[in-house]
Amino acid sequence: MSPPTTATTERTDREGGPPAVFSITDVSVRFGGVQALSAVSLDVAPRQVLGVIGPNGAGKTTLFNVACGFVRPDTGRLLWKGEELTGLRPHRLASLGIGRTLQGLGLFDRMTVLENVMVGADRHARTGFASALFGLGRGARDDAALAARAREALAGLGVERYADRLPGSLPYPVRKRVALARALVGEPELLLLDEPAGGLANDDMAELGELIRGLTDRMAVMLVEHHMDLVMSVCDDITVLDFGRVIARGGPDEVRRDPAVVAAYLGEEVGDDAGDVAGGETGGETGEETGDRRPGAGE
Amino acid sequence: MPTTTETAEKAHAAEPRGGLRRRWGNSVLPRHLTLAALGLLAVTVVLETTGSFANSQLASMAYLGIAAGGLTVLTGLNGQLSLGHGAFMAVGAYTTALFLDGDNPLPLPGVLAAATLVTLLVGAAVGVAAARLHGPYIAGATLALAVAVPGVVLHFDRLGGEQGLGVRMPETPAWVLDAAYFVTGSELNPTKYVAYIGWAALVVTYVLLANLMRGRVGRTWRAVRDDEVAAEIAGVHLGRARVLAFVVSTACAGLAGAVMAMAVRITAPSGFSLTLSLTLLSAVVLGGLGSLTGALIGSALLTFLPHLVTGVGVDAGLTDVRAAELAPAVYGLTMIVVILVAPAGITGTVRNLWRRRRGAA
Amino acid sequence: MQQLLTTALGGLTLGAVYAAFALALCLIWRSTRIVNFAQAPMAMITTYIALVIIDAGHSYWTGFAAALIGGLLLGAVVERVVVRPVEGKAEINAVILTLGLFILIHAVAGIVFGSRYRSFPAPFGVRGLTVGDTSIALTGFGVFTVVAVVVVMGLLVLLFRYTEVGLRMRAAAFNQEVARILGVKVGRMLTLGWALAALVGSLSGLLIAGGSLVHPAYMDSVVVYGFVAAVLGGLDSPVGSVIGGMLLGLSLSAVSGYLGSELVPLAALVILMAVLLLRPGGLFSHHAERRV
Amino acid sequence: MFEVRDLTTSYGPVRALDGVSFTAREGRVTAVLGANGAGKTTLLRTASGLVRPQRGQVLLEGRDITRTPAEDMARLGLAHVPEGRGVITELTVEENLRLGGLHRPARTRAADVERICRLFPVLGERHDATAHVLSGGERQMLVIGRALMAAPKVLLLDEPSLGLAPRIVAQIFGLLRSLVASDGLTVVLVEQNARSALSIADVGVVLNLGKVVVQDDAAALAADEKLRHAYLGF
Amino acid sequence: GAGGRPDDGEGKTTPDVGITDDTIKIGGHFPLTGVAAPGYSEIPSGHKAYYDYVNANGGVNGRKIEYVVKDDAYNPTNTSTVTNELVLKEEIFGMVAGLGTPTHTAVVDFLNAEKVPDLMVSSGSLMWGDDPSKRPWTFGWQPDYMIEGKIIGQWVKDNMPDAKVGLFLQDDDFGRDGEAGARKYIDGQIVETVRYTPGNTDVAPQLAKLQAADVDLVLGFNVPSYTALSQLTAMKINFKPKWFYSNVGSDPALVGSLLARFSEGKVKSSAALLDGVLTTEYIPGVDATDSEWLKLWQKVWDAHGAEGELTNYRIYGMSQAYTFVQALQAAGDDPSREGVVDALEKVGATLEGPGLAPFRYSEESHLGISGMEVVRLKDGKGESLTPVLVTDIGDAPITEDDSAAKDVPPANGIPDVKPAS
Ligand SMILES: Nc1ncnc2c1ncn2[C@@H]1O[C@H](COP(=O)(O)OP(=O)(O)OP(=O)(O)O)[C@@H](O)[C@H]1O
Ligand SMILES: Nc1ncnc2c1ncn2[C@@H]1O[C@H](COP(=O)(O)OP(=O)(O)OP(=O)(O)O)[C@@H](O)[C@H]1O
Ligand SMILES: [Mg+2]
Ligand SMILES: [Mg+2]
Repeated sequence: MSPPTTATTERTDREGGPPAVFSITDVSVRFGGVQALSAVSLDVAPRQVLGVIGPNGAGKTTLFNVACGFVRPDTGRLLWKGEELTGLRPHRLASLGIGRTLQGLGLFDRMTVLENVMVGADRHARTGFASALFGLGRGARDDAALAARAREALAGLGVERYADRLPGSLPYPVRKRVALARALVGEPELLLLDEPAGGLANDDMAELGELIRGLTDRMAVMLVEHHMDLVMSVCDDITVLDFGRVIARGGPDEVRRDPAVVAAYLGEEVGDDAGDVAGGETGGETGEETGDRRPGAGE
Repeated sequence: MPTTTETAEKAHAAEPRGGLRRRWGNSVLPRHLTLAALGLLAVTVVLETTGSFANSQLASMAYLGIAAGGLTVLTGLNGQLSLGHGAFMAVGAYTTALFLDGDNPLPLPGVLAAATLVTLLVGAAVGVAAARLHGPYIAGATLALAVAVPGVVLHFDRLGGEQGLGVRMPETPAWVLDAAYFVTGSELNPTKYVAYIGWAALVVTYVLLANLMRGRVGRTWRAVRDDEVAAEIAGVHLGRARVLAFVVSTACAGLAGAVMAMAVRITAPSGFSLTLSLTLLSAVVLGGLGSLTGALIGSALLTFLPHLVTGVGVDAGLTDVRAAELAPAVYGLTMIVVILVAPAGITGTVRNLWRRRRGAA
Repeated sequence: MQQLLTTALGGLTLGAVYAAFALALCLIWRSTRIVNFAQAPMAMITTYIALVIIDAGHSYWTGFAAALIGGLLLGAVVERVVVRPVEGKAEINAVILTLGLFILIHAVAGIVFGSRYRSFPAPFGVRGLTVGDTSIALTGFGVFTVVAVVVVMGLLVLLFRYTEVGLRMRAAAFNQEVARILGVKVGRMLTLGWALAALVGSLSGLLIAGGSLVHPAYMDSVVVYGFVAAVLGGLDSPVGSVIGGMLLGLSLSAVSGYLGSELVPLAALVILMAVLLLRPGGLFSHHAERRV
Repeated sequence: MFEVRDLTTSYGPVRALDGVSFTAREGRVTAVLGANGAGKTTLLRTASGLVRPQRGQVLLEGRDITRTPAEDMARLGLAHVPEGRGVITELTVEENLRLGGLHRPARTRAADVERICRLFPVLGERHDATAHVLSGGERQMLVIGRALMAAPKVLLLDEPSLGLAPRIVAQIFGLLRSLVASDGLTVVLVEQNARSALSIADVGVVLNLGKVVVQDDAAALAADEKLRHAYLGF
Repeated sequence: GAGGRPDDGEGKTTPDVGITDDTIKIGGHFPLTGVAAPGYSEIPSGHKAYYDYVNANGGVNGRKIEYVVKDDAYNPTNTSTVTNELVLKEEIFGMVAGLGTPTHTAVVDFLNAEKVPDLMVSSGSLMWGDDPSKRPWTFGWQPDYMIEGKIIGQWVKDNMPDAKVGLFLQDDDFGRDGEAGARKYIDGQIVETVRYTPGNTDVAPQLAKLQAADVDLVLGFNVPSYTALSQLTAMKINFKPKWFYSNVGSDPALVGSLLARFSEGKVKSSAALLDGVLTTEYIPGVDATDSEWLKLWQKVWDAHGAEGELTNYRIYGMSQAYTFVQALQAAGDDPSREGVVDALEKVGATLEGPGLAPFRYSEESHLGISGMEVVRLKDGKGESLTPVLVTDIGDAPITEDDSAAKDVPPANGIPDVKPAS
């Protein structure tokens, strides 16, 4: 639980920069015997893409869950636009202006794509139960407005033509986009993306990268991802977790070269101590062979 | 509860989205009202052309249909399984009996509203508890509720104990009689009167439910049913959505109970046995979960099938006892066969077939 | 004091009976993720089988064994013929299917066996034991009931916790496809689960019937209380089922004796809700909440 | 040796596989590549008996297993790591692993579990935890570890790298190579990430819309720029 | 007229519903399925056997009686449905012997509103006859539970004045009316009251309570299955009071056969299991082997009965059927619905039949048989302890009246009542 000691783990103070939209201070979470997070702090500046990376089980999703109110931290505070969030519950996110995608897809299987996205747009609805019950014109107009918004969001991601289909029948990349559209249609100021590239092919991933960069004129993004190409190309800042602690933070280049990160996560130059899984000789070979897909190599 | 209610799955995908929607503009109300008017017309024609007994059967179908409509919202749209809706019908029925008991009872619409409201309040209390539960745990709790409510009734002497409370229908207002005679050319007997009340209540209920299902509220319910976590992130308050669905559904059950009390003319604990709750649920699934048409078909099945079967049994020369056992046997068998052959229920299956036909053409 | 003791002992045997039924539900839930509402009429049928055999002049134990074997077969047949198509599909379809079975079996029993009351014998005596001068409201058969339930619970715990078959059964229940690619004969496991559950169900039927009256609806109230007991305990846990059953039996007996029997169902509801509001997954659920 | 011949599979009107033939040789890693929806998952699911083909054959060491039910595959030495969430979340980590070794002699089971836990220390630490609490990557490790419990002759892997940290991916690929080298394991590796898959594969098979478009040495495929752009997206 | 309707046809009744020159159709609702079916489902078979017998002998004034039986599973909702069916679709002439208090309550107002004779309700509730102005078309048949309670109460007061009495009651108006009757005489002797809910077969807690109160005599207003259950449970908890069951619950043949299994060889015949138990009788049952009535019933059952033995439930049904035939005869050659009701009010009190006490039928009361005798069971037979005692509800005194007990059936087994007017 002691605060991080290495220089890289100190919080980057953004002198003169805009104040953080969202900050997490000293958050610790324990599940039984597992310390999922210990004293983690980070700030998300407006219109910034903040990457959170780290080995499997490092606590990235847990961190998101804390930020979303799914997990109540044992200690620590959350600040949203300077105000402390106490007793955060997930359903409040949308109205606060925080959007999130899930590590899986989390689409509503028995609703059309359009309806899926309309649920995300609900925060913009102006009429209540009564107008829905009596089918008042107000409610209908409101619904039409939501549908229009949803279509716009779908169009923005180039998947508008699937609006009337059920998600189950769609290609995987389309489904990913629908999930993203659902998060975006709420017009959040902060978007939390948990492994958005999982299962995507390379060209789709490249498009996703551009898309995320494109979002930064409207919102800040927090991104968890294991695809380093993507992370390194879109993030302004990266925080690295390992065993629930922040072990490094900084710009992509800085982090990439950090030996602690390499040892814990990236796995280059580790040769023999990767032996958890592989034998010595294959370990070396792997390091070499996968080397060329590291970010920067050839970009 | 994340019930994977396959039966309901295509309910929405298959709606003829584009076409109708565009023709009616964006509001669903005109369409629902037109359908309702057509429905009422059809009901009038049927009630006027059939005999008293058929009228009384149609009255039963009306109250079963109202309750089934509510249940299909809860189970089909929101994924909560209730094995205890009979208990809520009991609340509505007893409220009706009590309100009609005095010397100057409320006018009928007032009584119906009161029954709905009281049940709604009870439903809200139960719904708050049920919203925390999942899958078989809701089933268990509602099952216990289904048997507890008749027990409670026995406990309070005011509620008439085992033999229940008689329900006194207020005199049919003269203007209603006159109007009925003017329109139909025949006398309005009490049985037919109750049938009209039941079907009017049903049509109103279905219009309101259809509005809800099509709009924002229904969408929220379905989202919760399909994926709680995703719904929550999208800003849906899970508890509130669940309780709301529960409340709407129990309000329907209360209204159904009120109509039932008038049709049956008594409310007694044994009228709200577990069987009532369970057959309601089965009707909803057999008809086609998540669709109001399905609920209506299911309640028709529930009303007419046993009677038909017993008749057939007696005609075939079975003893009374055997013939009486035949009805449940056939009903049970129907449930099994429908689930095995047409797991999407009757409406779901017909719709799938129709779609396939259209796809092939 | 005497009343308290009698009520408690009565509650204990009653609880054991609920527990037996809850065990059957728990077993089927663990092995197929279905709540089998038809458990009661299935047990009722096998009890009638035993009765027919006993009435034909055979011993109680012959009838007992026949009922258990009958249960085993009935469970297997029902699973193979009726339940198989809905396994792994929408939960509510399975619920409706078993409800349909409930109604059907009930009606068939009414047709085949008639609806009059019949008495069912009990071994080990149905008279209260006497120790010295004081009499204890516990019959030999009551003791047998409690012991049988505890033994079955122990066997189930062993089956699920320590045997490979138990593991296979659970894998098949949770995820058919994954179980299949791991080499689990899913169909066989599901059949086995139903067969065993129906066997335990038959046992509960015999225990309830013993020293009492049977007719086609004699198990109906047990459906409710057995299910409530299973849910109280957490449905997934055999130990929970038994403790849930005993708890329910004792409390309902007390309510019936001291407050009035019409309040029994209400008491069941209150107890269930109180427990579920504190522990939404029942008393013995492992609370491994991870939603995202 | 693992071979498919003229395999054709449809989901209703959608033809997902259309006459696919290729051979995965013993002691080799064969990568199956292709865009989303190309039919890769369907290929593996058909091969392991989860889906019935309309036409064609699947051969395991020369033996026709096309109609063999999925539950017999493990015994025949074929293991399948399914796409996405293949863990049984309600069981503990250890139970999941034990299920992988159902066809191995019971006495070596404990040792096998231990071996896998040594390969993936996280699993060792979370031994008794319900798989439900594991993180995405931990689950993926569990599925792979479970497949290895069976000591299979042919291993079908559907996107094993999904959600894994780069270092773990490297480790797993390294492990595969070593198993291929030491035990003569036959690996069919379906990967979205063509570049890294080709880096460890001996042979590459490229699917497009259910048909094999190219089948060649991994190195040759990686070198063919036109092909890479057309089908592999890098 | 209002609404443009013609002004005639006010309150017109159709006198000939359900009746033709050679048939008369009547109906009844009974629990043929479900929890209440055991026992009760046999009653209609008694009716049918007797009507078949009468039909085979030419019917009543040349009319064959057709009895349509509907199952209500003891659920008032169903009763309402099947009564609608009987009245509106089957167009029965009258409802005969509809069974059950809650069930029949559901339809009694409807039957009266539709002016359908509602005869011989199979229930001892006061409702069927204490106020004919309210329900002019409804008639009870069996002695109501209130007078039974009174007769039992007086007997206990006279013969066991020091006994501590415990009540074992079914939790409905059967138990309630019985209790009210008994308390008129032994209010001070009653030390504990317990109730059971039908369907809940665990009565150990209730009996434990009686045991704890040191009760010497248990007075049971319960159905036969609960007689068996209470006996069994008492055995289990070693509770040995004296037992007095109301007539409904003391069917020695049925209860004895149910208990036989558990006697553990201590008694020879199953009928002897209830030896010493006190009860009441108002019609001769299967145990009254030398009664002429039983001989008639046996003859009818052998000739026209369905499968199964003659039981007390079937005898009950046949006895009711006998009364109905009498009522029909009394209504004359061309009975109308109103005619039957009038006839019963006029001559009902004089009808001779199996009942040990006369009917109370009059314009002031539609209650049925007026009394009963107290008996002690011995070898499955009731030994009379009192003459036939008759009384009425309220504070009416209890008197002896053996007049009706001497009735014997006519030789051909079919009554011959003269038209009342
Ligand atoms: N509810 C829980 N109970 C117990 N342990 C938990 C729970 N939730 C998470 N954990 C554990 O906490 C650790 C962190 O999990 P988390 O999901 O945050 O990892 P992650 O960084 O997102 O990993 P991945 O990259 O694999 O998705 C893991 O070891 C996980 O097993
Ligand atoms: N269960 C199914 N029902 C209907 N169509 C399906 C089903 N599964 C797959 N398909 C369709 O079959 C085709 C091949 O799908 P498959 O999953 O095999 O592709 P894939 O190459 O594995 O894709 P991905 O890279 O996204 O995993 C796709 O068009 C898909 O939409
Ligand atoms: Mg994660
Ligand atoms: Mg795939």
